[in-house]
Amino acid sequence: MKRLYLFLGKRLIFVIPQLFGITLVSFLFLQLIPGDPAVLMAGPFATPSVLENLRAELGLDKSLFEQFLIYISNVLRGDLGNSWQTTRPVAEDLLQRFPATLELIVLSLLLALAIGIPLGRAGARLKKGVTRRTADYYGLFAGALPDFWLGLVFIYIFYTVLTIVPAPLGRIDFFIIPPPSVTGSLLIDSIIDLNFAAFKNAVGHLILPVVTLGLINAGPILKMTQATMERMLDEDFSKYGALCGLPEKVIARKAFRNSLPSVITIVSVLFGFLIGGAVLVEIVFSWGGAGQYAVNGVLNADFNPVLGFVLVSAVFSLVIYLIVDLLYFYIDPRTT
Amino acid sequence: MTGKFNLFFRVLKKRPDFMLGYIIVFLIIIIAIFAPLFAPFDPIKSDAKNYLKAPQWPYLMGTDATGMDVFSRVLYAPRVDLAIALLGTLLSAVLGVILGAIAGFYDGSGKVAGFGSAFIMRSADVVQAFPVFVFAIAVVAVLGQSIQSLVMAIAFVNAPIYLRLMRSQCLSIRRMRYVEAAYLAGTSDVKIILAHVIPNSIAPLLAQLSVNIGWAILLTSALSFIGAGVEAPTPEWGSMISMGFQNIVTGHWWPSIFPGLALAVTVLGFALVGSSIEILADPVRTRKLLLS
Amino acid sequence: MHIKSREIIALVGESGSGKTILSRAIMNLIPKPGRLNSGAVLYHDKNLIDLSNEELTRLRGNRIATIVSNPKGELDPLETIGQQISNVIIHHLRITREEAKKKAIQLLKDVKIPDPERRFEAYPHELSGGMAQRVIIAISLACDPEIVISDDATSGLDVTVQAQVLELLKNLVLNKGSSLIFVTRDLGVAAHFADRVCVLFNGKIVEDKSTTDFFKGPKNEYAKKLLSASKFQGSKKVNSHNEFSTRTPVENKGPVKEKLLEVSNLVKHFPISGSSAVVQAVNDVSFSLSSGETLALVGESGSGKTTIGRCLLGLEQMTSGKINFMNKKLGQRQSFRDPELMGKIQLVFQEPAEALNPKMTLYDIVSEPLKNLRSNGHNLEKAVRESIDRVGISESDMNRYPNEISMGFQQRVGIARAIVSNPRLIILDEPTSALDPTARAEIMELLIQIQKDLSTSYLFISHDLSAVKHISHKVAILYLGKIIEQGDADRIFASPRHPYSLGLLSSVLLPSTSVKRPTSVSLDGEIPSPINLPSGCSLKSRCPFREELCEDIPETVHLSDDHVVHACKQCLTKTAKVDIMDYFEKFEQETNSIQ
Amino acid sequence: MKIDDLTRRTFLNKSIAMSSMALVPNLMSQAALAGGHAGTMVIAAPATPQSLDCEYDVSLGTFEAVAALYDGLVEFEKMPDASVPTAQREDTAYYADKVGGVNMKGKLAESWELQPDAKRIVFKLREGVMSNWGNELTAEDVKWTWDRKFGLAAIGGFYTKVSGLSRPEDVRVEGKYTISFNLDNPNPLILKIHPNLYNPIYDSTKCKEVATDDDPWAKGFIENDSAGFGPYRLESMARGQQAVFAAREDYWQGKPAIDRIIFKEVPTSASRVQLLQGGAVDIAQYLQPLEIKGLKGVPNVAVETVPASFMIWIELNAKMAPFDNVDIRRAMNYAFPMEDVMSSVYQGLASPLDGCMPNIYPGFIGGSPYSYDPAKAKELLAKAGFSDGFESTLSYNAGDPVQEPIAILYQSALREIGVNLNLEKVPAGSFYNAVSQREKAMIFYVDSPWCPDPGYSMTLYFDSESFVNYSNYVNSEVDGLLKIAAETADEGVRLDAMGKAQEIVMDEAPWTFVAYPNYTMARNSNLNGWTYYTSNNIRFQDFDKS
Repeated sequence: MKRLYLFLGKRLIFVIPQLFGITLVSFLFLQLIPGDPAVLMAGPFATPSVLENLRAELGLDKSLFEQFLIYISNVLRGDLGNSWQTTRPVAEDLLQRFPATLELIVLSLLLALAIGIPLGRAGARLKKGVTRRTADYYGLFAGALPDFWLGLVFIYIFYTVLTIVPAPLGRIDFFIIPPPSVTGSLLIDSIIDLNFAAFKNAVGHLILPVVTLGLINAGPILKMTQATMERMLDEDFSKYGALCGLPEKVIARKAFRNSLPSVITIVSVLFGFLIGGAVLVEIVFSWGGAGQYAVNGVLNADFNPVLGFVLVSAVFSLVIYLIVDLLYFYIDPRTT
Repeated sequence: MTGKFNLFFRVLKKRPDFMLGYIIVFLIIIIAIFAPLFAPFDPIKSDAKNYLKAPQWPYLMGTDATGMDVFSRVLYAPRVDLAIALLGTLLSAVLGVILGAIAGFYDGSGKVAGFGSAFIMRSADVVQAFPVFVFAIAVVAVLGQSIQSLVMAIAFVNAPIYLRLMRSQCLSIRRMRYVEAAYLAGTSDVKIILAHVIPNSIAPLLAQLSVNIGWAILLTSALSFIGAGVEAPTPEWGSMISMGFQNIVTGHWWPSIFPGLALAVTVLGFALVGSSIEILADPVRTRKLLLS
Repeated sequence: MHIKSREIIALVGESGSGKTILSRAIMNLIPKPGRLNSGAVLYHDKNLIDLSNEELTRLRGNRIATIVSNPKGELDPLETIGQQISNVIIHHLRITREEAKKKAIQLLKDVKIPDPERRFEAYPHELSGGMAQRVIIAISLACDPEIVISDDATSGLDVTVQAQVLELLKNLVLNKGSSLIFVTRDLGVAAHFADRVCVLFNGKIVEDKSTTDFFKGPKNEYAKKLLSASKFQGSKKVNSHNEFSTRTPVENKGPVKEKLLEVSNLVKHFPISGSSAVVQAVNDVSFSLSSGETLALVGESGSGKTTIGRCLLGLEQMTSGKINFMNKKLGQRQSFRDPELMGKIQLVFQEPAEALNPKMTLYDIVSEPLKNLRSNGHNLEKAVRESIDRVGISESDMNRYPNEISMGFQQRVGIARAIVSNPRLIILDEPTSALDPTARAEIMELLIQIQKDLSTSYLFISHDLSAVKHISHKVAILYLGKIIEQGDADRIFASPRHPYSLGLLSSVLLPSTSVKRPTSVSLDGEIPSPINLPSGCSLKSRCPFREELCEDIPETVHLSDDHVVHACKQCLTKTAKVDIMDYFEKFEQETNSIQ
Repeated sequence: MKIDDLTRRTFLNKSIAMSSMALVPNLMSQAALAGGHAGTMVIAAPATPQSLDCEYDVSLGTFEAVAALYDGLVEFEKMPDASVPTAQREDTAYYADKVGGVNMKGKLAESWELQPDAKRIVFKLREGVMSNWGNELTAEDVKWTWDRKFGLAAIGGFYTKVSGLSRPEDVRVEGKYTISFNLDNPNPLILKIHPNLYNPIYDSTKCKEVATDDDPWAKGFIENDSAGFGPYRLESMARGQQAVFAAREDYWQGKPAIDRIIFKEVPTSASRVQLLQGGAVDIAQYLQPLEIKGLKGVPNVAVETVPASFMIWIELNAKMAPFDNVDIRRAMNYAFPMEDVMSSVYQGLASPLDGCMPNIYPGFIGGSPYSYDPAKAKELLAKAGFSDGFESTLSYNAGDPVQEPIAILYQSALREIGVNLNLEKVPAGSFYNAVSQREKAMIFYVDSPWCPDPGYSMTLYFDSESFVNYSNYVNSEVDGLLKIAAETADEGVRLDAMGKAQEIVMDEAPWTFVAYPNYTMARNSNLNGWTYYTSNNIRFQDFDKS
């Protein structure tokens, strides 16, 4: 147990400066984006004095450094500022949008794992045959497809032509009463609420985006599983297992266990990427997620949402990496 | 050298799909260069009388909402996409290799150089901690929407990949005995990097490069798709998909499906070439493939 | 080839001779894409080649077990060793996990792993190489197999540990009534442990004789060559190198004993990150070297010998101490940018492949040290050609790449690069230990010839005692970062005084059946971790002479002008009575008589 | 004044929109749904209001909300639309025989007296009108409303100026229910300005209650809540998602027919179409021409299209070469492929912009001198010394789906006369900013003057002092004519002057004239009562369901 605490402590010490660095860099970086928030906020009718007041209100008249200090001290109090576009506190906006993105990403990655791991395992164990070919080509094809386009193709086929899925318009039809928000995940919340109509509807909305992201992200998971496991099967301990007369199944299981750290790593990398990268699919399905919120912020010189998003997703990534490290820790006794 | 060519062809023979990859890449480049010869229409000439025509003669892939010929635009698009992706990736590789070599070579050395190395790595950490996509858009937003900005965005986003690759190469190569031998012979750091580190890192770099180009094409089109990329009506796959996005629910699928298809095929081509180089760069895997 | 029950045979051959393939063929487990084309492996009249996969799986590890080299890589890093032993037992014997655990602990006890109950829960990375090898042996004996194949099982271990493990293995196998096949390239192993020797060459068995007959004189040409190469390792009086026995440094033109290199009180500690403890790799080491002379640094892995070399070169920053070379200070990484020192010290490495840049031609590799010396083009080419010629590489090969030539030749290129800048000192860091016996003999010969021609000094770092005996004038034996005995080479080999030196020398497996290894002075266990050095005598846990409470503090004793030992008095009196001289001497005599 | 659909937070159309539906629980209460669709009207809008304070906010949806939450003093009489019999529209024609020349009826004001010199107007307020907070309407409320305009001097400043008020004291409380506006100079807009949605009356009792020293004009409150005398009250608002309005039982005209309005943000127009087709919403706002075309013939959906006060044009920046040359500006108009734009981009749902003010307003003089004529354009280029053409950049709003295709068609057409046009896409969020900075050579603009008056309309865009004059157009003669229109009560003189001004402007072409897009109502066919307003938004109280 002591080993675990030591390990966690060491990791956490690195987290704080990292978060600070990310915040500082994004803060400075965003200042470079042309566009005066005060002008945008006040609209074209604002007089200079109104603008000045607004700038003072927003702290824009202070030096960059002071602005940053103010921002940081606000962040420490949980205040991420307001978005001039939604005129709401960014923290509140993110609290609504992050669960939407997370629900999408988590389900997509689960699907990707469900496709990638068995195929990858099979691909690594087999030297020839249809499964092996499928595994080989799946990785290549999945990596080549633009996810936003695949989403459109799915919409065309399943919505426009076959009309078997709900319109690609967000997470739930809005004549359905959404369940009270507990976790932010519609699926979980509707189960808690025992609202099965909402559950069914949310599932219907999730299918296409989840399949889109799942199919594409299964590619890297498959590749990683296959490559690492193949390498592990080539390792001495696998050969030694054969020499000891252990059956192929047992050896494959050992090899897979030894590949797990790489598989976990790629999943965490995908997760980190998707927090912002799912935005394309979110756009296609009008998902209203966090990525969309941030991208919109960048395009419209609305900086607080972007900063807030970067910060929250950095924290998320760090949490994920921490979880990954813990998983390593439990899988691999060598970790210190 | 002939030995290498020989090996190359033997690998292609074993994996005909790699051959397909090279053919795709070759064709795309030819199409990009000679687009004016192949394209039946001016790619940015709108024809209000023939908007949203389904694929039919003479519009092989139909026309879009402003009556531009989708086929001609699909043919012209790699000019922009490939140029941006290639330039961006090359720039990121150059940037990454230089910084990575410094970071790797001086890692853990106590003095200024060691500090510089640590600084480079921490900067890379921060860049990579940004959500890739948001970061790329922010770069475009800072630099203004233009092809140069896209190139820079791709370069910035990818540079850490090369930096890390180069650094790990450097870390392992600088412990190689031949580098120590070079030290004893009084060879300078720069010469060691040039003569020993870089030549031995070329293969993995090349493999990374070819894989990355496909990825950079995807990123370019993704940025254009959300409107932070190439300006309309410049023919570019992502912006074509974006322009046709509105029409898909009303059943006009062709303005966005065809460019997406072209995009996918191109990226697939680069991916295939990339995996062939990945294999060729690794003698163990090459041998395994040839023996299988 | 055949093997009877309770027989021990040695399958001897150099790399590429097919010995491992043959050993795998016995189990019908040929690495892909190889295939067994024809032939039969008969086991109890069953042809293993014809058996189904399931039947084979049942045999493997059960009736026929294999012990492999690289024991740490062979164990699954994510499972405790107890689980791994149990798995094999459960799989073959179909008994409960509880019973399997009991049996596994017994096995661990059998292979002399201390505290087996606790070790049962250990992970492979927590074990030393020797321990891991014992675990592998335990696994192989788990199901009381009829045949045990040891595939180069001890080649990665230190000599002291190698001797222990082989001894243990032999005893265990004989106790269980199994047969044992040693697959090895070391004739010493064959000589000391096998009943019968089979020599493999190019995939064929070219000699198959009882061990005694074989060492008396093989028939086959290749076998002869192999034997003589191995013996050459063990003796210096083979061939015509007799002049070396005079031990006068060659071409010592300057004043006698001109000190070329002087190392005094060298200390190197590696801090352990996140802890105040340090690894005391080198602890107050002093020695000197004159031109034209060879000093050997000898010790087990972890004794600090390589670290000393690296400190000399400035590749590691020493913690304290002084290094003088040609009256200049050394020890900084930048030292060799000094034009006067540039190229004056060179290095030949253990792994020839790693020592050569795979992207450079042989010519470029060899010429690299000269490029910084700003020699003009013509001189440069001449010098390069000369040294390439000297190491026996033909000029037509100059434009080839390192991966196109054999390991032995790669090592020659390394040597050519080392001598091209006309160095005063070459550090030879285990230059032969990765090579096969024949290549090893050739390289040794080459090194001796070069020293004769160029009067270069050598600092020879090795744990290969027979090679050391062959080449060096002076020997320093290191244990846990300290020199415990140093002096004239012949004297130390003839009458070592430190208990450790005795143990070390006695563990060498000389390729002869007629000389008896003095096993009474063998060392127990393995080198302790240099982090927590035992107080007092650092050898007290392993000393063959130890008594219940050995708390004596060692001191430095000058036995003669050229023989210094760092040991406790009590030990010295005991070791004075032991004479292992005949082990090496008899071997030399025997070798000479054959010649 | 201006105010249109496309504002700073406009259609964040396709993609980059901030939609996130149904995340906040219980926005639609169980009751709303239990009541079924009969008592509820769901509107799919491109955006929910950013703020409810029209002093500052000009965002989409703000004025739907303002019109529902507040009432003004007066309103125009309605009449059936000439082309679409199912629709009503305001009667904005000039009536020489009526007070102020307009056909109006009272709203919060029961009656009014306008002095003939147009320097004073007195409103007599309705008695017993209650706000949603239960406070009775008095003259103080009107006074406070206008004092607020003076106090905050944002958009209200424009209104005080345009209606000729110089100081807060010009608005006087004459009795509990009587209020007067007193001007220094005659002002023809003195009555016409009051139906404007920018001039709703606030419940000053409530507002003063919530005002603080920092916020004397209750900005924070009005932004998020309402204190008015209108037919609905705000039930809830989640920006980016939806706003819910509930009908007021105690509304002075009686409870509106539809109990509850759900104003839902659906950023993608294609999505709004889908929702309407599926019956999930009753109204889908702001659809694209192709989508509107596709809706015709869909069962249960009714589509009505009427001429509107919208105008879209391209500002030709007269301060930047070569658009400082009037011939170049004319050439740009001759090179504009008007027919192609009408047929392919607008699908016939617009008419060519053949004037410089809305063609449905009184005083409009039609007849553009321009038509697509590349030869003439080339000739004019040569005359201006640009026979080899030139290069310029056209900026367009990423959020407005028609601008990109128009730009592309224009680009193609211009290439034929040797003009190389680059296109620059400006994010919806900063588009207004780009326009108002007046530093783009060519930029699209969409607007509609909200007062059906030629003087008002023309002043906005062509007065050299006007802050909405985004093309930097300066013509002293036009300035003079506009001054006449602003300060004369004599409608005849005004119309003459404005006719002249229109002729000059058309000739000097400060814009590339594009289109009058129609206003289209796409609704569930069981929804009745739609009225077109020149403010181009819907008023919930007009509707009922059959």
